[in-house]
Amino acid sequence: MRLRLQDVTKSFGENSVLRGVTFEVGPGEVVALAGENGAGKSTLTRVISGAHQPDSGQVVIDDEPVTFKNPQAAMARGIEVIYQEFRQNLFPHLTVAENIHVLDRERRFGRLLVSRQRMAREARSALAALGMDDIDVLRPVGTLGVAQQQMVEIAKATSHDLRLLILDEPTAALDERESQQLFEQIRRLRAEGVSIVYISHRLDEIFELADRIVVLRDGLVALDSPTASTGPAQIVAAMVGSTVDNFYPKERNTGDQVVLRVRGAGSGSAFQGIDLDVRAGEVLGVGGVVGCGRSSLLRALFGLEPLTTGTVEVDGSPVPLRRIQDAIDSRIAYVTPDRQAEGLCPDLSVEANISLATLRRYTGPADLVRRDREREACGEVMSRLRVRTASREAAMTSLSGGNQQKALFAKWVLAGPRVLLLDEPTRGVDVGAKTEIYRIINQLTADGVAVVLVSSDLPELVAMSDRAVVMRQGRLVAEMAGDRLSEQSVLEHALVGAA
Amino acid sequence: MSSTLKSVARQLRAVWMLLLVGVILSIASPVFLTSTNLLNVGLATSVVALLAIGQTYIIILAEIDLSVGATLGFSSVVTALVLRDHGLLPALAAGLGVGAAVGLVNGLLVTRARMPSFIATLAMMSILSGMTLQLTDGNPVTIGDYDFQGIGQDYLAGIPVPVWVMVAGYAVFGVLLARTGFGRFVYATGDNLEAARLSGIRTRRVKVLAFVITGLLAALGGFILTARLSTAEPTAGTGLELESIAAVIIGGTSLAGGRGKLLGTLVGALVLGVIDNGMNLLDVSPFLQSVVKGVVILLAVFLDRNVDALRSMVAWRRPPLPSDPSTPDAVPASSPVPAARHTP
Amino acid sequence: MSSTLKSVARQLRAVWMLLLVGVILSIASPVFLTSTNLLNVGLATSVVALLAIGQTYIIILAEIDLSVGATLGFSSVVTALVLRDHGLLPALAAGLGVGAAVGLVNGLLVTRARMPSFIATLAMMSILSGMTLQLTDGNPVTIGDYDFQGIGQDYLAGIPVPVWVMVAGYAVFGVLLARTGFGRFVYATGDNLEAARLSGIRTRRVKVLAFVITGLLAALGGFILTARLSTAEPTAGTGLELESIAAVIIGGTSLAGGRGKLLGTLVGALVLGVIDNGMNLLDVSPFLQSVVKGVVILLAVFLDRNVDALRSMVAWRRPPLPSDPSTPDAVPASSPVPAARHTP
Amino acid sequence: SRGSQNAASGASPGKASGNKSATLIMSTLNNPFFVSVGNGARSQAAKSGVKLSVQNANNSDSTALNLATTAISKQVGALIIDPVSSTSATASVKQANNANIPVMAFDRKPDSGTLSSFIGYDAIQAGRNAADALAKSLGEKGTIVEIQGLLGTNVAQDRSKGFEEEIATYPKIKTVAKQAADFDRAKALDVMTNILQAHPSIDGVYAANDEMAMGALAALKSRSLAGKVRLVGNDGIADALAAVQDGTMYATNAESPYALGQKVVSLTGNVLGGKKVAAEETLQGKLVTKSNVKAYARYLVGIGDSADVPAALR
Ligand SMILES: Nc1ncnc2c1ncn2[C@@H]1O[C@H](COP(=O)(O)OP(=O)(O)OP(=O)(O)O)[C@@H](O)[C@H]1O
Ligand SMILES: Nc1ncnc2c1ncn2[C@@H]1O[C@H](COP(=O)(O)OP(=O)(O)OP(=O)(O)O)[C@@H](O)[C@H]1O
Ligand SMILES: [Mg+2]
Ligand SMILES: [Mg+2]
Repeated sequence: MRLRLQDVTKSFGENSVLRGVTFEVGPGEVVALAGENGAGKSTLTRVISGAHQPDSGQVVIDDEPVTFKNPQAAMARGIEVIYQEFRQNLFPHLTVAENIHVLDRERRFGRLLVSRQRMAREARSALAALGMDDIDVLRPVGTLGVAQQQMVEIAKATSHDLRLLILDEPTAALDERESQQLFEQIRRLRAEGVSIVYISHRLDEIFELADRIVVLRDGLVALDSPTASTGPAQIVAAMVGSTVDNFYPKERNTGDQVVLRVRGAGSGSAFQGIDLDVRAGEVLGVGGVVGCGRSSLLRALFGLEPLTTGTVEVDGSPVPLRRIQDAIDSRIAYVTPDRQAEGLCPDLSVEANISLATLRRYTGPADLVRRDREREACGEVMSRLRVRTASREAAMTSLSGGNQQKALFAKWVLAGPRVLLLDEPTRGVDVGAKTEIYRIINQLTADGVAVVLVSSDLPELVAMSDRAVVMRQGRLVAEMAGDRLSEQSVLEHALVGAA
Repeated sequence: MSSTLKSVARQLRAVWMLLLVGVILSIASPVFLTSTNLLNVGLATSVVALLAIGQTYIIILAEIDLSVGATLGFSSVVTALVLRDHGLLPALAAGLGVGAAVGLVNGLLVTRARMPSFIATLAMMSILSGMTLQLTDGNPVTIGDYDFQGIGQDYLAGIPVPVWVMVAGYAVFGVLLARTGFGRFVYATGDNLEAARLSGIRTRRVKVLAFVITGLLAALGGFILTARLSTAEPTAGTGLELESIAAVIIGGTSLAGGRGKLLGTLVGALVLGVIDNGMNLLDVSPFLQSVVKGVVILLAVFLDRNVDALRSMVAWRRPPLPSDPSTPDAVPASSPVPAARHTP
Repeated sequence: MSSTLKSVARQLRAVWMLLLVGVILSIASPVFLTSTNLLNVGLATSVVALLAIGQTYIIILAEIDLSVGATLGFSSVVTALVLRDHGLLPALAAGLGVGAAVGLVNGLLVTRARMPSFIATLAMMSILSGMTLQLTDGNPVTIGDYDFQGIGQDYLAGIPVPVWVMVAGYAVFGVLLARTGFGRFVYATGDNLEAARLSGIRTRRVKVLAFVITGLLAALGGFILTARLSTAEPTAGTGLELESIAAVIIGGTSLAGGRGKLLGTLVGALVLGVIDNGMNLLDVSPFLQSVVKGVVILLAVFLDRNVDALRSMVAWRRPPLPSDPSTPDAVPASSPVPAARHTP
Repeated sequence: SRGSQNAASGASPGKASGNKSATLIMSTLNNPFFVSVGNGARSQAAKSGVKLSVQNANNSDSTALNLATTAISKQVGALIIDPVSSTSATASVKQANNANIPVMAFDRKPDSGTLSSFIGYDAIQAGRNAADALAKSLGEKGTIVEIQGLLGTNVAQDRSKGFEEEIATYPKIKTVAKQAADFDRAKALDVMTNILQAHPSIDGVYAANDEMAMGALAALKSRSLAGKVRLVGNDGIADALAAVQDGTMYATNAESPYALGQKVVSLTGNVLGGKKVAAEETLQGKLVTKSNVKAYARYLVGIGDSADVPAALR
């Protein structure tokens, strides 16, 4: 399929998101789409898929202008989309098989009554094609891990007659190994002549996969050039309008004093026998593949999951960790990997979100909130972290993804933690905003905060950690620092024996 | 455990509750387990059970219909009036037509006018009950037609027609929900509206259709009630909305949508019917009856929820909410869809 | 537009509806705009308005309380019985105690026993109405105490005491909700339970407290009703649960939780009170009254929803659901929390 | 005194102002009995030249009070109330007293306050009459069932009280079941069906209103017990008269609602015209059995209430 966008515009109210986008995707071509948070990539995706209608301009398929009234119309032409919030695009209580074949446009499983066996069989073979034969197709999708869910989503998209596939940040939830599996599939599809639009904030992936790179900026195409003749700096410049000379502005602030000490920590089958020492001002990275137990470890350190064995100390005093309150009392802060589901209150104002964990500091007599103090504290931390918002009273929803992430950070920075647990702190965040988040981490470590960083973004993990440990199947298997800390070594330790 | 097994286990819990109540009653009253009495339970349950079919569809869609009782009353009266003047077939057509029309309006209010179903159907309930009274001036409409009465009073193979209708309703709509593409759309739309839409499901149409089905079943329930009483009462159906919702929830369907089985609803309706029947048989003080009923409902749902928690604690999957188990699927909860839009 | 401005605009919509109905009525009936009549509206609204305060807290928490009416009835009867035997203060204490206890049980059922609030409070309603009848044998309890009657019948500065109580209730609980830490926790918990919990908020405690407040206010409403009637009726409060929920929703609070203002609820309750009053003044046929009421509710909520859509279409923020506008915050919708827990 | 600050105070009574308007507050209109009261009242209002407004309290004490308050501020000539309960109506009566608006009450007598007149059927007596009729028809012995109305409402309580007190005077009659069916036909059908399971060989049934009696009758019919089991109801609605006529129901304690409505409004007309009326008028229900059902039907037609006469008796 040859897809051409011709002067596509789309605005939401006064917000002109797309202001005349023109580019083309040829048959069997992989086009990477990049741009800052809020640049309009997902919106463009939705315009192509019929979920939104363009205000003006045209979507042209094989030289024929088309108008898709709804996603079904686009699907009928062989256009499939893996949306950014992919979990939002699955049905947690339906089985894997039902998810993959939810629409069954062709009524392959019976005109009237559905044959569940046939549906399961086809689902199994669709997954097998993706190298995921270990997924039980009769399980509800909600019980699968994130990566498996992502694979189901991909199987769902590829189980149809496919001519154009759009993937919107498909690897945000995947680890290195699974990303590679996905890339293999993409290459296979490309070989079959399927056109592919690939959206990502990870430049290394873009260079690995794409034939051509399109950068969106201020609603226009800022760059459209073959990958071969393009460098990272060029892309970033096109994205943010200026050059970023240092993606990872790492500062080393490690002190001597051990702030967080974990001994023999274990929680059911999720992880066992974990010993950690994190010093003041140190960033300890935790590497590992999906399901290795590192998220569970962080949740347990915050009192969210029971610690069945082991002890935790902060600044030398033991922390009971029976509930969240214990962790907060010991000045442990936890930035959750999923800011929508468990990080932020969407309808509350930015300010109320930021002060939520520390509200008790601003309440006076009769529990009344001293708004002046609250405003002062929030204002300070917001400007320190450069949270950009129209107004501090605006609802959290109105912020772009990167700024929401910074607001989430701000909430915990305000708490003045001794220990900061970060799980995927830059998931879905654009290059510019990422750099800002790294600067925040630097500021905190300069103040002597001990940071534990979990990230599936390997370059980030390697660049931002002073020291890293690797987990495999719930256990610590390696520790590395200095020159020994590299993407390659983390990956090796994470993967040995797995797959 | 496979999803099928689990869902059977879920239904089994309601069945256990039914068995428990049943066993207690058969010990307490020698009459309880007689076939006539059991048929009576079926007869008494039939109307609520029919309403609860539609309500199950609606609740799986993460909506609610508070107007089913009033729809039943309104369509009953229309049926009776048309029956008096124009005969049986026009009457049945008119009744079903009214039910479908009410369902259509409900569906459009919810999907097109973007109103929460709770308030839309609450208002509809108020409107319909007023119209019913207006239509009849508050008087019941007597039914003389023997054929029509047969819908409520005849027996087929020793089993009352309403019980047959109920069984047929559950069979047809059970298969529709569990085995057809439309049924899968219902689950998918209720489970994740935005995803359903993006998958190409016409979610608004699915919802409207479910409301229409609910209206039709309310009309059908109205036929049975009217035929049993040989009269259409303008107040018929009052309170059946909550009764039908209770049946659905006792049957294990979650108010959060996306989950539930029709068989569970039938069991839920029977639990309620058996409680009523048992209390009458045992001549429980009328004052205490509503207390007993409330307690049994609490117990049934409590068991349902906590067997869930227990099971998932020992199973491979994470418990619904490890440390704050407050109402994992309480009504109403903010939907994942608004959440989706928070991230550009 | 700031969030405060937005919320005022939201309330203003309910106010507009109130004004609209008010203007129509003052043209149609010369009596409507007299101060006595307006005070009558206040008097007639006071009980529902008090119940709706608690209901607002509950709905902002994304829960629902169907037992408020029955709680009112039960605590009224207890109050009257204690009043007869032990005097005023013990009676007030007993009434409030009962209200608080019912709220506590509701709260625990929802947070600890993990029951959906819809069914837990529905069962509670059944239990309480039975207990009320049991307690009094179905008979009303007459109030002889003049001081107590004063709560419902006295005037202060020309304004009936119930209106003062209502105003005071809205002032106190309005400040509690809008200005205190607890109020903030209520919004946060209703908006995103998991995020609130992870911010260290004791979400279960917040919910339990809100249910207790609701119970206390139901008891207070019971005092007023009982004092106005000089008798505690065992059937008092029936139906007020739906009326109070309607007031909350008309007032612009979303059933999805996390949003809403108490002032809106007051306006919502007044809209309902004014409609009732106006229809009586204009001598609308009793049967048509419920039709008119339903239509006005539909209209009020329809305007509310669609002004919303309109506004956000021209504003900077995303509309609830751009292309499939079916029930952006319908009850019940699956919550983001269950979704969250599926992610390891 | 309480409520005296109600601004309606000082309003002149209807007779002085020539105000011939009246507001009738019905306890409910969701029930044919009360609908018929309203019809009787309206027909009489036309005759007596009273401008009548009929309101529905929906069985809610507080709605009734609010309606009364509204009517008083409208300064109606007279207020007619059909109390939801005799205790709660007191508040309305006193408010009207304070505003010098004449109040009439019917059906249930408010516990206190000054009434211009009270007209009513005696609910306790109705229960007694039914008990006597049922006992007599059974030869003063046998097993019976009582089906109560909506518990907590005045009529249900009073009819039940009268019935139980009176039936207790027949030692050989045993009440084997006592269940409530909320004055609702459909509920009565299910309740009676269930009771017949536990007690298949009862001799008599008392239903506190005819709606429930009709429900019970449907249950009896399905067991072929109609006519065999003596069924006594209350009110005298058309369906019940027809059932009495065809022998499936033994008797109903008929309290012509239409006549009641007429009577109330004609007395109101007198009050508004400044005429003196009796302070209290208790209407007695008429026990209608097969022997006098035709005569009763003729009486109803005579007063203009053919709507409440079944076709078979017209
Ligand atoms: N409470 C729990 N009960 C049962 N199993 C659990 C629980 N918590 C975690 N697990 C399981 O333990 C394993 C480790 O999960 P965890 O979330 O820590 O992995 P992860 O490496 O951080 O993965 P990801 O990169 O996807 O976040 C997973 O298989 C998960 O399903
Ligand atoms: N339905 C909508 N209504 C209103 N505004 C919207 C809507 N969808 C997107 N926007 C706005 O359009 C802009 C672009 O959003 P979009 O999701 O397309 O960005 P993106 O490039 O995908 O960003 P990210 O990298 O964070 O995913 C944002 O400012 C967003 O707030
Ligand atoms: Mg995007
Ligand atoms: Mg993780």
